[in-house]
Amino acid sequence: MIELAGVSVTLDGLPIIADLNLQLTTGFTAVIGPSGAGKTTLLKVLLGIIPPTSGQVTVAGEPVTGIHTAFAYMPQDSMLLPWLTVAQNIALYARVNHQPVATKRVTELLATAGLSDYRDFMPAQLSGGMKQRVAFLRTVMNPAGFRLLDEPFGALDAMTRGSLQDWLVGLPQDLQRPTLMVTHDIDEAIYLADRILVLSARPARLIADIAVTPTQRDRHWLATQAPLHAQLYDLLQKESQALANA
Amino acid sequence: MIELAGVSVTLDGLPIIADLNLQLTTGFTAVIGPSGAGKTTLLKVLLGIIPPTSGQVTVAGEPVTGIHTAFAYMPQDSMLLPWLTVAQNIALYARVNHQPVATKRVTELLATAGLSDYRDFMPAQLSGGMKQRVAFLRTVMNPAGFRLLDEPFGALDAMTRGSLQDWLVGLPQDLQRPTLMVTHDIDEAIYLADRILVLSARPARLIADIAVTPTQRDRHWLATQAPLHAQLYDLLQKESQALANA
Amino acid sequence: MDVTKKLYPLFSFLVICVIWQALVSGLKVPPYFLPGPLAVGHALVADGGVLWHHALTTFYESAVGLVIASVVALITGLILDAWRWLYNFIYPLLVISQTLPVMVLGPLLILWFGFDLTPKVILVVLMSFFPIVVALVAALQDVPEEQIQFLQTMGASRLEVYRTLKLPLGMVGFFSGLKVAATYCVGGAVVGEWLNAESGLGYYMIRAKNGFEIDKVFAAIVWVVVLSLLFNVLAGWLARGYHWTLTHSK
Amino acid sequence: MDVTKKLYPLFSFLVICVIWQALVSGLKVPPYFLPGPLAVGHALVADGGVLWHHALTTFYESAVGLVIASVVALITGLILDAWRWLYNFIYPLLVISQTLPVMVLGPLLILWFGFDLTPKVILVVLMSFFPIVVALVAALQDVPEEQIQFLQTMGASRLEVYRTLKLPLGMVGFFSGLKVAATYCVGGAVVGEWLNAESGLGYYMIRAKNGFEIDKVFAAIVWVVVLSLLFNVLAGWLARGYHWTLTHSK
Amino acid sequence: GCGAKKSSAKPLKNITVVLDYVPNTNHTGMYVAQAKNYYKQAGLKVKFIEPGDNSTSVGLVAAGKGQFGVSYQEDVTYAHAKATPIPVKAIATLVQHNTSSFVTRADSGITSPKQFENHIYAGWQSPSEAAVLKAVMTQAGGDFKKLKIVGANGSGPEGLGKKGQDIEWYFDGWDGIKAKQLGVKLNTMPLRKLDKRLDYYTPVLITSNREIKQDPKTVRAFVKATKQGYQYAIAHPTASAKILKRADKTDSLKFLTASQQYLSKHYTDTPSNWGAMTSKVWNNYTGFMKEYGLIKQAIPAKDMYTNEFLK
Ligand SMILES: Nc1ncnc2c1ncn2[C@@H]1O[C@H](COP(=O)(O)OP(=O)(O)OP(=O)(O)O)[C@@H](O)[C@H]1O
Ligand SMILES: Nc1ncnc2c1ncn2[C@@H]1O[C@H](COP(=O)(O)OP(=O)(O)OP(=O)(O)O)[C@@H](O)[C@H]1O
Ligand SMILES: O=C([O-])O
Ligand SMILES: [Mg+2]
Ligand SMILES: [Mg+2]
Repeated sequence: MIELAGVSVTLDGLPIIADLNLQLTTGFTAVIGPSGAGKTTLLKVLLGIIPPTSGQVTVAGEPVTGIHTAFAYMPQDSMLLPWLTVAQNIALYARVNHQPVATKRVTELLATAGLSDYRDFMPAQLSGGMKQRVAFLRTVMNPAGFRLLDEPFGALDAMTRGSLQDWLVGLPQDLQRPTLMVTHDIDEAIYLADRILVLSARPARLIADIAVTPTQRDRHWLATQAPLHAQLYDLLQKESQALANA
Repeated sequence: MIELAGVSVTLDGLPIIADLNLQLTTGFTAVIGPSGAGKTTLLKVLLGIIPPTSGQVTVAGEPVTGIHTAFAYMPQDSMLLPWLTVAQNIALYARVNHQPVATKRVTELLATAGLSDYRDFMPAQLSGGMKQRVAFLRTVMNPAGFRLLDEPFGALDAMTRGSLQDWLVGLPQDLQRPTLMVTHDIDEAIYLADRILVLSARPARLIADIAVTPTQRDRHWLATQAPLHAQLYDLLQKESQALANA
Repeated sequence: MDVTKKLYPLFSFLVICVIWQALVSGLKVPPYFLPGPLAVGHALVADGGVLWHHALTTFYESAVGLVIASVVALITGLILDAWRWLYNFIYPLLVISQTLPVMVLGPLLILWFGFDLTPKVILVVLMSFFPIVVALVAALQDVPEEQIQFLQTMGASRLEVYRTLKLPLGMVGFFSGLKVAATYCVGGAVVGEWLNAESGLGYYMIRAKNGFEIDKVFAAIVWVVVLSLLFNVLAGWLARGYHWTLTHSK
Repeated sequence: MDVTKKLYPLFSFLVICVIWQALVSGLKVPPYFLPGPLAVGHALVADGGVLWHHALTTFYESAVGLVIASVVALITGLILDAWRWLYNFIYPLLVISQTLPVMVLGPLLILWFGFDLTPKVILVVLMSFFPIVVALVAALQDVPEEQIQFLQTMGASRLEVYRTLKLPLGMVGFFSGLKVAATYCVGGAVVGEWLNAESGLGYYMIRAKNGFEIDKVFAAIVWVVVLSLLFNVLAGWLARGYHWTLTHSK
Repeated sequence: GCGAKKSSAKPLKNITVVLDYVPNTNHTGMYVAQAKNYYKQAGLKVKFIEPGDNSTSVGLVAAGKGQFGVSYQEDVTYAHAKATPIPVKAIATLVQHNTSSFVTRADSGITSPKQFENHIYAGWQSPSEAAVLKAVMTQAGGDFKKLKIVGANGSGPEGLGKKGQDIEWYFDGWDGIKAKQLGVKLNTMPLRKLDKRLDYYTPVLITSNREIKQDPKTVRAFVKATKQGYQYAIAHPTASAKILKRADKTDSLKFLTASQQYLSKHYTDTPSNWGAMTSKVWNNYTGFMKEYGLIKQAIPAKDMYTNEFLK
């Protein structure tokens, strides 16, 4: 279990996160909030990259005091190493930890993502959507039990984004893990998450914590979620304006 | 009137646009199409930046043979000059053409866009949404009668984007002009346009030309357009897959 | 914070001086072999007036050379950018010109231009021109084609594209090149003076060297460093000044 | 296309030679003042074997110096990047070291290190070290903090961060610095030889100069240019070789 | 197989000699000693260091970079006129009389140091050079301040009188002969005629005090073999020129022979006494320097030279 107890973060005198209390256990959690609210900062606090100014983060009861390895992290920018092939990028965890590469598993994952033909391609030869899939597979190869995804589809156009969302939803059970995902797309949050956390404008506070329980997670169901979409849109719109007026 | 007659474009042996026939007169036209379809290329052909490999573009009966000034163009990247203030960037057209700056008009426009306090700010001091508003006002200051907007909100988060769409819809009548806008956001196209052109995957062909005639253009009405959204989504999804399989 | 940062090198400089003096005193290194910093400091003070006089000459030559190099580099850079085919012809020759050792050129320049200011200024120009023109042309060619085309759709003429867009962006490169050139240019003047001159730090140095007064050679080197850093700082100010006028135009 | 581009400078070189020869012949410039390209060509051929022998010496000194500079710059760069406080202390001193005119250092180096290869190699190192270390440190410090932290969340040790991320990115800077250094380093060796040597292009040049045979001086300059370009090309190959092994590792 | 026995059992001692200039007829004796194995027979293996531009041997010899060097009486005097004297000594003069002269182009009309006023002297930029110029001009009633001193541009006799290089300082047996062969007519002002105290030793062979103290045997052996070389050069100018030609690839044999024929007659008045110096000559020059305020106090001649190794 991941727990934030009274976490505040101030950077250069600017309050970014204010007294955040939160518990994350299983399932897929989406975080939405206005631009610049402090979403990436929240992830960095969890990862131990940014120390909270006050309050505490604990992962499985252990307080976080610096960068640790409890999370499989997918950064906002895919950050593939351009001099490594697709397969080598996916196996980065093994490379960095001097472990033998699980070639068979890489092959399986490539197939799952429809990338079998691209195993020895360089990142520069891939489209944006392919790169994001590779970055996601790299995250899958990280054995940590909890995933942190920072706007995994932020840089993509609507269609590519849609396909990758469908792909994530259809991911085999054994590849799924407890996940915290930051997104700025309301539909994406509704479509993928079991729980949606809405953050206020900076400094980030939790202004809504909404459970999503679809009978069947597909785009037909998503089309029925207009009221939830409208509710979230209004919440965020108010926060964005609060930010603009500040 | 703008007319494309049998326009094809091949770049480095790659067919980008295939036999496009199109007439644009008044109103707000949105162009959607899969990523890399050739949307930006289409705008550049209209602008005279890229000469068509075959076919012809005519603007008000005049054939386009090179870069001309018949369009007020807003590029995909806002391209504000970082060493000029907000007001100076807005008045770029006058600067470039050695004309006196219409200071009063700049002041009015700044007020319309809620940027009155930012007149002497530098672009680096603005948020992404503000920058896009400045870039749009710069386009408004271009006296050309037809606007070309290339993904004007592409780089923004969903909320900022939403606010700017609302702002565009609410723009006073005298600031509105015939417009061609490229976007990858279906909702944006429905919300803003009178006419939606759907382009195929590369090489771009016109696969749908849909008129939109709302009684009242607001987000409530937009929420009722789920069927049109679904129709466009399916069209684009098919095209995106065609691209992926190519 | 920023002041502390500027004190770091001063501190390391002091540390080096202390170690150096300790070694020289401890090992009794004779002054004609390697003078200690105290001896150098003494020479700096004892010959203060003379050094100041020679430093002025060197400063003058370097400044004139740097100004000429800047003007010529600015014009050349704009021409090379405006006519790309010229660039293909001329740029490789510029690179080649950089491989010529200044020490070999020096005597030839003196043979051709005599012993007055001209050959020293030419040496300064030769050392300064290349870094400026390279940085300028790189910055000019880095200007995205899209931005140029965007201005053209507003009806901007070629000249206007330069005035509005390319020059402001190019000048960033120009000034970064100028800062590099400023660091090297004093060396060019000194080489020229070393070979043949009536005054200047190089003139002073070769006489000190031939008179077996290495402490004075070092004192002159200190002045060369001071002048080089001075030019570097001046170039930084110029860059900021340009940026200021740019952001405060009209 | 690419071949044509490589022919451009050759063409402009030819044009220059023709104009130069026409001027020299037309104005009857005496050869001790300025030889024409034909005279230089003749010297190149007539003294071919001798020049080849001297060029080998210069090549050897330059190569040894460049290798030493590369190794030392690589180590220094990594150390300066790994311990930032050291960087604040040492970097300004490196900048200052660049303002010292090589011509003044040369005689001191000979006084300290004698007549064999050492002072020439040191001069090459002094000219090559700085551009390499500057470009390397800049590239290392350009590595986004985010990418480093990302690797650390995978459990990468400091060493592993260097091996996986910083070194591959830093080497891009290293090689771009090496290309610059390669262009300048031959000049360092020549200066050293010019001051004192038994062989080498600088040795040949000073003798030619003292014998008032400027055509031979120019012939040697041609060789200096050729060697400099050769090193530049070799550095380019090395960079590509490194990139190849990088993209083909495991 | 072949079992030829090595002629010498003792290994040769490595010796470095730092020259003052490119190999020239001032050095012929040493190249002869090398070619005729006089050094080898003395147990020495000699290596000549040809200096490049702007190099003086005093510092290098004092720093132990070479055991011996070729220098000038002016430089040795100057080296001793410092707060910390540079510990070198002259151990033989290569030429007995000063055969150097100030020269101008014949058509310049400059025939006396007084006329140096408002003209330009091009030399090698050493302080001792300025000292001598100041002295000869003052003595001739000229104003030294009106002379401009610059570094020579290296254009040789043909460049004399051009590009503002009005006056230069030539060795009669080297540059003087070169000028003659190039057809450049000169006004020559021999130093020894300007002031007899300027008939000083140039060039001289020097070594360091350390060398004298630590290895006098080698110094003696070297000087002895060198003397033998110069005696041969005095007796056989043409053959010696040929030997020198091997070291000097730049100059023609014709020129070297002419130069050698001149200088062989000037190395010494008495070949058996080659290299010997007198305190009078050393004191003359020191006195001269002191008179013109160029050095502060007289330097004992025995600090600057010794004939001990010629015996
Ligand atoms: N090192 C820092 N010092 C000061 N302020 C910072 C620092 N890093 C980030 N910020 C500020 O903190 C705020 C939150 O940044 P953060 O990146 O967490 O936002 P975000 O919600 O992830 O935004 P986005 O939606 O654009 O990704 C922003 O206003 C940013 O300018
Ligand atoms: N100069 C060129 N030479 C060759 N191919 C090009 C060139 N410029 C663009 N292309 C290709 O043409 C295709 C269309 O490009 P274009 O920028 O018009 O697409 P787009 O629809 O605007 O895409 P996006 O949604 O990413 O903005 C792309 O596949 C691109 O790779
Ligand atoms: O070098 C001379 O002393 O002439
Ligand atoms: Mg973020
Ligand atoms: Mg586009």
